Amino acid sequence: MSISNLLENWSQFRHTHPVEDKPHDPYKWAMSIDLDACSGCNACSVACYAENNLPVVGKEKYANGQVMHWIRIEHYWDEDVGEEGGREFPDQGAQFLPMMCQQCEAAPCETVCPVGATNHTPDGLNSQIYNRCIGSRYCSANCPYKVRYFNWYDYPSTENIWPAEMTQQLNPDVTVRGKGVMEKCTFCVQRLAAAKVTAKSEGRIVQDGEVQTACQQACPTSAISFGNLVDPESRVHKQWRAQQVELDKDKQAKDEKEGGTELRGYRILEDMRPYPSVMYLERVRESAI
Amino acid sequence: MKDIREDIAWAKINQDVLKSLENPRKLYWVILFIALAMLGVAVGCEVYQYEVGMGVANMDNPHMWGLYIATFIFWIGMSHSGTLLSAILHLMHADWRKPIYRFAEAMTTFSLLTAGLFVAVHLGRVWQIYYALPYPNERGTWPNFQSPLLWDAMAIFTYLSSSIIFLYVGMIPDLAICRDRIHEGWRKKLYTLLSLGWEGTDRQWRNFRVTYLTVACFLIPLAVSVHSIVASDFGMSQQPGWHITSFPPYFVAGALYSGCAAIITLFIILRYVFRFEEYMTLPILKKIVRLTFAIAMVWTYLNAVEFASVWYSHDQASKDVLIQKASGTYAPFWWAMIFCGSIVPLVLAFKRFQTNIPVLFAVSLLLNLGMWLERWMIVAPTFSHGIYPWTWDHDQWPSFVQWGMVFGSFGWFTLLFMVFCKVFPSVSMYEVKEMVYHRSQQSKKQEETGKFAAAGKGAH
Amino acid sequence: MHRFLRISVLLTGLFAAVSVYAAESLQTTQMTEDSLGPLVEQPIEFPHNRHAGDAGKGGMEINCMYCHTYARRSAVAGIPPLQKCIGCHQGIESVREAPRIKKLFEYWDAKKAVPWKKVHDLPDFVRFNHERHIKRFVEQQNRPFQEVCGYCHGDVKEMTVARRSKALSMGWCASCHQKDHAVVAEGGTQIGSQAYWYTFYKPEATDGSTDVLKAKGPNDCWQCHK
Amino acid sequence: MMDSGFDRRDFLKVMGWSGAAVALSGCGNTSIEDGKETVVSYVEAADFVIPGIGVYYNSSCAQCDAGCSINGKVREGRVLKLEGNPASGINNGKMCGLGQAGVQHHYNPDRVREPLLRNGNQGEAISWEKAYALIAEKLDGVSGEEIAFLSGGVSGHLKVLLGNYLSSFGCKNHFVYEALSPGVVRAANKKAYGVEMPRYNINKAKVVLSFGADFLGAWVSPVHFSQQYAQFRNGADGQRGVLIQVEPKMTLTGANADRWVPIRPGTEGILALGIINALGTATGDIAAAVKNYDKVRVSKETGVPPGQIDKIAAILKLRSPSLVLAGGAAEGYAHGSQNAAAINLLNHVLGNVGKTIVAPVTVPFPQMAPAKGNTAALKSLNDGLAAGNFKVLFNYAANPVYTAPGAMKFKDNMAKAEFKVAFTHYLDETALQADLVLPLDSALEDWGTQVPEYMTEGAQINILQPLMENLHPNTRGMGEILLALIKQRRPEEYKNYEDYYAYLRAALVQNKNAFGGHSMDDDTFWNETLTKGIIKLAGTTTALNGGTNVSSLKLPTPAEQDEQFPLQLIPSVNISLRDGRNSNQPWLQESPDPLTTIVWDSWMEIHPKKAAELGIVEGDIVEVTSRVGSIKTQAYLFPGIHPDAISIPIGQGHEAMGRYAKGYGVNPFKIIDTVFDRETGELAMHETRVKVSKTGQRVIIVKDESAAGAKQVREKIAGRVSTDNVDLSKEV
Repeated sequence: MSISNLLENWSQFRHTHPVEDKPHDPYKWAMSIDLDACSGCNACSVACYAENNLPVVGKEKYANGQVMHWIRIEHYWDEDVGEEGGREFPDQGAQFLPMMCQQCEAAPCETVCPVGATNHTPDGLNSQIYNRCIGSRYCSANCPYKVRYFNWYDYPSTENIWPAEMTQQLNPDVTVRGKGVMEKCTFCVQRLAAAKVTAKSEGRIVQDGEVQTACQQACPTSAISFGNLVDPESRVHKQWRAQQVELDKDKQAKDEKEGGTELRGYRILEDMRPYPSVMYLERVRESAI
Repeated sequence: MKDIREDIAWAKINQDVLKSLENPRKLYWVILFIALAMLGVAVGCEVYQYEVGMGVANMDNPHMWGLYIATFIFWIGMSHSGTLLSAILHLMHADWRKPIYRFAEAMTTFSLLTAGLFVAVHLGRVWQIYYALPYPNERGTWPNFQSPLLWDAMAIFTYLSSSIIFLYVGMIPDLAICRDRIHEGWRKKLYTLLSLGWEGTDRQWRNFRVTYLTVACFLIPLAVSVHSIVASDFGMSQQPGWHITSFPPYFVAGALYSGCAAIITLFIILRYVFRFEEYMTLPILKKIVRLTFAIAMVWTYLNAVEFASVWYSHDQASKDVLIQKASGTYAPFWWAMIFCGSIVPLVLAFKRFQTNIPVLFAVSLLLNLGMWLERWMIVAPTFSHGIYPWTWDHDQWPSFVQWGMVFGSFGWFTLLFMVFCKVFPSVSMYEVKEMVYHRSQQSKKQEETGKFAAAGKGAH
Repeated sequence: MHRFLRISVLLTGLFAAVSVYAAESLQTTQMTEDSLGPLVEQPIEFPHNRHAGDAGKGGMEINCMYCHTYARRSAVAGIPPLQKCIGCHQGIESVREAPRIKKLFEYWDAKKAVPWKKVHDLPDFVRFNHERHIKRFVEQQNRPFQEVCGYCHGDVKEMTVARRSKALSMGWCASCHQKDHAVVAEGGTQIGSQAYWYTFYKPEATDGSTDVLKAKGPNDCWQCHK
Repeated sequence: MMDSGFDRRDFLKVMGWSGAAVALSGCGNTSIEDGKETVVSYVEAADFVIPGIGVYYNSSCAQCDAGCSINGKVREGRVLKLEGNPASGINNGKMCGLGQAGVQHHYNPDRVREPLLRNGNQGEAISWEKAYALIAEKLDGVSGEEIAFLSGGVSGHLKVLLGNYLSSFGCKNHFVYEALSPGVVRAANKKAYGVEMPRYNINKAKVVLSFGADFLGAWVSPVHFSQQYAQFRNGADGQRGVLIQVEPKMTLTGANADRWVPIRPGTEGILALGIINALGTATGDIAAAVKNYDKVRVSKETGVPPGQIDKIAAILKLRSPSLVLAGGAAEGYAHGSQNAAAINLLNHVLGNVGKTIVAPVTVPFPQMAPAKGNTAALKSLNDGLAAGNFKVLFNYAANPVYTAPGAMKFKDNMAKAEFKVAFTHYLDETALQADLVLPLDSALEDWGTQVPEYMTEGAQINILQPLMENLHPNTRGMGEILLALIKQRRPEEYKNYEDYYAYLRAALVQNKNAFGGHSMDDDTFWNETLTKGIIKLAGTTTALNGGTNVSSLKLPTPAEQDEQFPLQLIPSVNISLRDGRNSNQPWLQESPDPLTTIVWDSWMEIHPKKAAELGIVEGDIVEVTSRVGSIKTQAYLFPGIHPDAISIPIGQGHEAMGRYAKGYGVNPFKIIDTVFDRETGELAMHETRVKVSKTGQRVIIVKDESAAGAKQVREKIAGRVSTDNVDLSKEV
């Protein structure tokens, strides 16, 4: 807390995204989600409720759009299904998409928070500090994905959300949020922290597969991969490289190529330049049938 | 017609204005009580919201902001006209402002106070509001200076304090008059305290003029910047319908617009209630009306600029929001805004309506409604129809808590204003005197030059 | 007019200077200042001074880690299980009849855990990790336990029941995290390669002459708040 | 990891005074506090118990019958989260949402906590001794034939004990009832392959043609199949597997298919024969049987375009091996067995038997093999009750008052039994009708063994063990209760077993050689077993030996349009709520249905075209009337359904079962016709015909889907690419 410290730390907090000259080292947590494997079963979402003390808001509040799922499964129909002159049936199925905080490298939410309750960590995560939050909700207003969830009510004290018995299930490593604060997917930061502590005490960095997010761990089709993008041995690193998706680009070189690409990795709303840390792999559909 | 009669006696001015400080009529109490009741509604809503959580306001994901922010902009906008009248016109030596600037400046201060409350009401954890203040603390943390919201807080706070200073400084000679004319009670003490030993010496007048001018100069950039910063709350985000470079001038124009409309409303009310016909004359009203008309046209133009720049851009999301505004669930409100903001002011173009008090009263109320709707139509449709289609939600309406708070804010404003009018002179006595003096001097001069000219003619 | 301007400029300048001074100076005061917490009444008035105190003052110089054994293995320091107290005390006949020991055995006979009160109770959204601090300062820097523990817990060996004596505020924590600490000191254990430090700041050999690697503590919010 | 089971129980204790207070005060305690809270401390602690660090125990999931193994995280004596046990061949460390919600079954605030004895309309808490005595008293003088025991699927030692208990008074009336069971498919498989449930190698197939088998959602062993599905998509040799789903209402599997083929309800068998015909590779009997099923006829009867039939036949011919599955949508008719037989025939014709359909392994202890639930059992029980044959009715893990078709009048018939005992976790609809309600331990507090019906390469016995101390002191495990009851009858035989734990340990340790514990002493074997949570066995393989007898294959031509009840009702199975036994777990209620994203309610799916005909828009409250009754629910326009069908999900509409289940949605079982499969006697779930009428009310549906109507509208959100434009071989 000093002026000089402020000026010094300013750049450290603000410019750890790779667009600037400060690459992440040794960790940059990232994810890749294979939509072809995702079956839309919701296991990830329930696992997230279990891991991160998410409140079940009930029908009335759900109706008001006040649900708190950090990871939601979206499903899309083709544009012409059910339209005038379009296909009568969705005969190529639905398209499922797990959507959670994309941990953007240049996160629109971070710059606008008046109190700096959401920051970029050196691991490339978009942190949300509950106790610092004053609830201006500017971050959510500015989030293109709308994956930030606000505590509209004081869920711990709301009837039937956590009856006495159910409080025993709450994960002690995750703060239970009171009313008036913003929250969102943390990439299970409590698990990352625990893994880093273990690794640090052994004098190494966290190895691939050593830490899993709750959604990844549950996913029955293993559609979600998570790991350290800096580590060349990690599955996520290999996947991103194979798909030629680069973290610090708002347009990938492969997309510029004539005749398109045979690679299916993409990031959502990439051209808005948030530099999201989640890569999706397009769903594949058989052309022979 | 003249802005003011040149032959009003100074003593009559004092008498007329001080009359407004006398014991109020019954109607005053009735209005005061209604205002209090309205405020009570808002307080009730806030207590409820504070206890239960922001959810009772019916906000949700994606409707993160609601009427609070819309009404906040409305009140901030309202404040601008006071500065326009008192500071900008002061510097431009438009002396017709003199009888009416005092209440306009009071309006500025009170609407800022109201707007500030909306910031607090909007916060999810208002009890932690001090986290947003940059002061040395035991946590060793600073607020985020990159956030437009923080600039906002700073700009409003600065503007509010400057406005209060400006209002107060401009009132000192009048307070001295009050002190001298009122002989007992708490008011005497109050005026004695506040008039700072004003004697009306030459030195005091000289210092007074310098101070007044300095604060006025200081206030103008503030007024412009405050609403530009409020505009940057929106313009600096990436949301469709907000991410528009013309937002700052658009907001400032809108602010002046709504402020002028509010001045017309209050002008008419004060003129009637305090019988200020001698000072708040129809020619002055006419000038304000014309000014309002001009600003209305500027606002309409900037609106058109905004639509055009969205329409001809490649930003499909912004276009969709615009289409949604015009044809979706918000369409009635949006078209009402266009009607109130751009069509209704056309009435003001006709000379015969420029001094027609009932028409003007109705028009000014409609303009204010239009400007409030404008703010709502900036905030809400963007949330309901954002970048990410999965979260579109066109059917989430503000709950009674939000409406109650908006409703109550008018009560709060009225309350402050009514109290102000009974405690402080709402027409600037010394400046009216100046005006009368200058005008009489001028007409004397004109008569003389007229005589001279006539004489000269005769000489030929 | 000039005088007026002069005064306002002067006032503004003065305000700015005071603010800067206040902001800058706070850091040093937080570092040294002791902030004594209230006396906490415990079910048994445990004499830390008898157990951990210097031999010269009648203490037994028991290592902190002997009882608070979880601290080096877990984020939580915990309280030793009752078993541990009894383990020693059933062999110590001399104080067997002392009222505190009698009370201790009452709990043991009832197989009831002693309801010790938390003394250093951080807010629930703060997650302090004992293990990391002990690894860092005891194992790597080879400092004595009592010094390392005492940094936050005060001079416990002089107390009976523990009493908070440091501010434990966020600024107080941060002020230490902002300091350069040697990565390894003489006699300390080198753990792993240097990659280990890169998490937050790469250690820098501060001045060429000493060649000692130094690093700051982490300063990212999620380190402690999650 | 642990010394012995008894010591371990101590460590399961919840430590500290209130674990709850520790976790919940989240944002309450906002500044330094001295001396307000109490520290979590122990009297005695094992070395591995460290405050702040989780301990993991392996056990088994009891949320459905798939038999996944779980790994429970326990902190300070409280179970926090369940993960999959990577050692299990069934779920390989993965978990579905339903399984995750197992902790909410355990911590559910609506669990029964005391034995309750009916006193008028009230339940009166009584002691266990009294309850046991009461059962003994009521059984006294009642003959074995007059006693009926209704249960859901049971397996393992519990089944052994239950069998012994029933035989102790000569009762043969054990009705094993599961509301949703592949009973018809089992029978058809038995005929076609010689086993009820062969092992399906989805991962080895290049084409999967599924007739309404929702294997990614709720069919047989979804977590296992999901993993196979992921491998199938990657392709064993680089060629991505193709999934074709034929069904009238899109299931989760259908939504993931390369081609979803809407078919006229009930004509699945015809299409299967049509495909055999189009393949043209069949010979002999089969060729003769399908010769009339030419494209034109099949297309006319099923509504599947001829081109589509050709395409399916072509790809099946081209890519081998394939796999054809018959599932819930095909079997739910009076001719369900015929449908399933026709579909299984396709596997024979394609030569898949032995390649993608292989012989299953079973546990070499037939007495522990699962008693498979079906719906035929419900019918015979109901008939018996209606006839007044049963004086005493026991009910365990089934809720027939809720799941029996309304026309069966099960509730009324149940009242004819004089003494009804319910072993239950919650006061569900059936328990409310009981005279004596005995509260059970949750699956996370109880001991037990499980033998899954569907197993992978190796056989396994799953171990259930407590992850924490009993949440409520007065609940007991089902095994514990059965042991106590059997001690009433045969005290001599069971006197050595102090409790069910001792029984289980003895039973397993006795056979340790069979479980691969030759070289270990008893304690080591037992500790190993508990540590692993699974006993893996070589198992015995039952060879496939079915036939392709087509003589009995008779598929009815689809019925003419029914004027009065023009629509077919499809009671759909929701991935998380299944048959409604887990509806009181709030995570599942709030977990949106993947296809409609509706939560906390029921709905009626109707095709937009049909809806436009009927003038129905989304949110209209409609009345769905069948011959036996009517229910009201909200309409949802869903393109993935045949226009001649509507669909209402099962699992909602509870009239009891606690705060999270009661009063949400409607129960389609209420209006299901009591039509049965002609061969197996299984309830034909899809045979109900209904009409839909508007009530004039309209609501806004509570769902996650937005006003954009599940369209991406502008930019690419969820991408999709055709196999022509992608090269999967380069992927990591």
